[in-house]
Amino acid sequence: MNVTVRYFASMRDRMGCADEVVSIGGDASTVAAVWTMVSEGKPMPPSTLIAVNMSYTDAAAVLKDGDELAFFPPVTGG
Amino acid sequence: MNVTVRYFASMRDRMGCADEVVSIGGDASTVAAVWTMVSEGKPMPPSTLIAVNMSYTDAAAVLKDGDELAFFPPVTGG
Amino acid sequence: MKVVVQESPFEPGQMVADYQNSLPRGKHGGVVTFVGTMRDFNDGQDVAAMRLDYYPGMTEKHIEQVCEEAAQRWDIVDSLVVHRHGDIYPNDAIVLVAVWSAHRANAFDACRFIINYLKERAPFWKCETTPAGDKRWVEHNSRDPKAEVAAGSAPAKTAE
Amino acid sequence: MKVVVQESPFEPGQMVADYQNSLPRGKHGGVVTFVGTMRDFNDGQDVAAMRLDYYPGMTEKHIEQVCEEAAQRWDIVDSLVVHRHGDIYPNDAIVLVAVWSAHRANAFDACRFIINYLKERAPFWKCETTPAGDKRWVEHNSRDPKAEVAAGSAPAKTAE
Repeated sequence: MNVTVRYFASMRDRMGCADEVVSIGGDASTVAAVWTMVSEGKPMPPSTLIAVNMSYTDAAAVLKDGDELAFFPPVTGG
Repeated sequence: MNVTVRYFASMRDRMGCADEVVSIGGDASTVAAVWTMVSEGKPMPPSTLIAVNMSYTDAAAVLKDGDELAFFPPVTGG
Repeated sequence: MKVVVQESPFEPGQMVADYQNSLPRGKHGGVVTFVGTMRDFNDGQDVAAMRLDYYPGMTEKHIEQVCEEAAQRWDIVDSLVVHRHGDIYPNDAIVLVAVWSAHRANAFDACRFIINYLKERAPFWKCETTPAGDKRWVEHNSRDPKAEVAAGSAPAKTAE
Repeated sequence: MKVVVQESPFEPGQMVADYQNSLPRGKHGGVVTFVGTMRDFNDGQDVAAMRLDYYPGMTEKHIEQVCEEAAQRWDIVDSLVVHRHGDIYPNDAIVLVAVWSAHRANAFDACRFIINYLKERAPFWKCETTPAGDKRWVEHNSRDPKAEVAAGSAPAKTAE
């Protein structure tokens, strides 16, 4: 299955790209497993926020084919 | 001594004038005494507000020559 | 700090923008404003027009006192109050309260304090005209349930 | 209810007046607004300019959710949020929150709720540029000490 992964703000600087498509064997994967793939095993920075299909979730969330996953630092709008 | 008495809003309608100068024998008088004079002994309407020289006060306040006394109903600005 | 009581209609956004242009630039983080607008109904009855009487001198003095008290209680940059008197029609702005501060919590608290105490203390009286032409004095303002009751600072009530 | 995220500068008073003209006339008693303005300093350092990134789609969705939640909690007539993205300079308006209601207490509460939760939930990120040209990401927003901590409604923190 394929998942689009998006990075914002300092997470984009850290990962070196704005987004990428990740191919995963099998029908399901967790956010944590995708993070391990894209980060090559580095720990997730503390207070990273996670969204799947534009809703906030956590690293245990299960992904399905076609999902849009995003990693970003605490928000600073307003 | 002379005191200027001012009336506002429904109090002005009730008293039939916007202001009047009241002459009082002696050097001091209370707000309550002036009310009795100007109202010809009628009771003061409940929740009447009183100001002397544009500061809120009460019926026991003592007046001096030249003071500006005002009687008016609860305020409804804003 | 600026307090204006005026007869002519005003555009609240323009008043805020003009006053803000007179403030040091880039120092405040935000502004909270309240604008009270004339409704076309009150206490279940239609209202066609309104006359707002005031006590020249005492009214401005009490609004200024409320603004000064707000500036003592909260860390704010500046405040502006504009209030109409005279003839007012539905949808007209009656009152504008604007408070600038570095941190928004202070501006929210101070703006709410100023409008609540202005409504309690500043001598204004509304006389409404119904569509049929009947006039009636508005007897009391609605209260903000979160307004503090500050002993000694509200207008003295003359208990009969 | 209207939520706009736009790159171009805006005049808050004009946005409020234009939106208010689209509302039923004479029905609301007042409007409370908050306008957040770019300061020329932050955390003790001078700031010359700022870039505001956002997550198109997710940002608007979360602001709309906050406005809907406010409309469920308080009896309000309508709300408007305008938020900039892109390049911003000192004294520019960054965000406008306006809430109309029949009774002012509801507009104050709802406006404060919307700006507090927008700052907690809506995906925006500020990147500041110092006068020397250095860029730095702002790491966190200041909090309103009166903001409620709503369990389950704030963004999930991924404790690592």
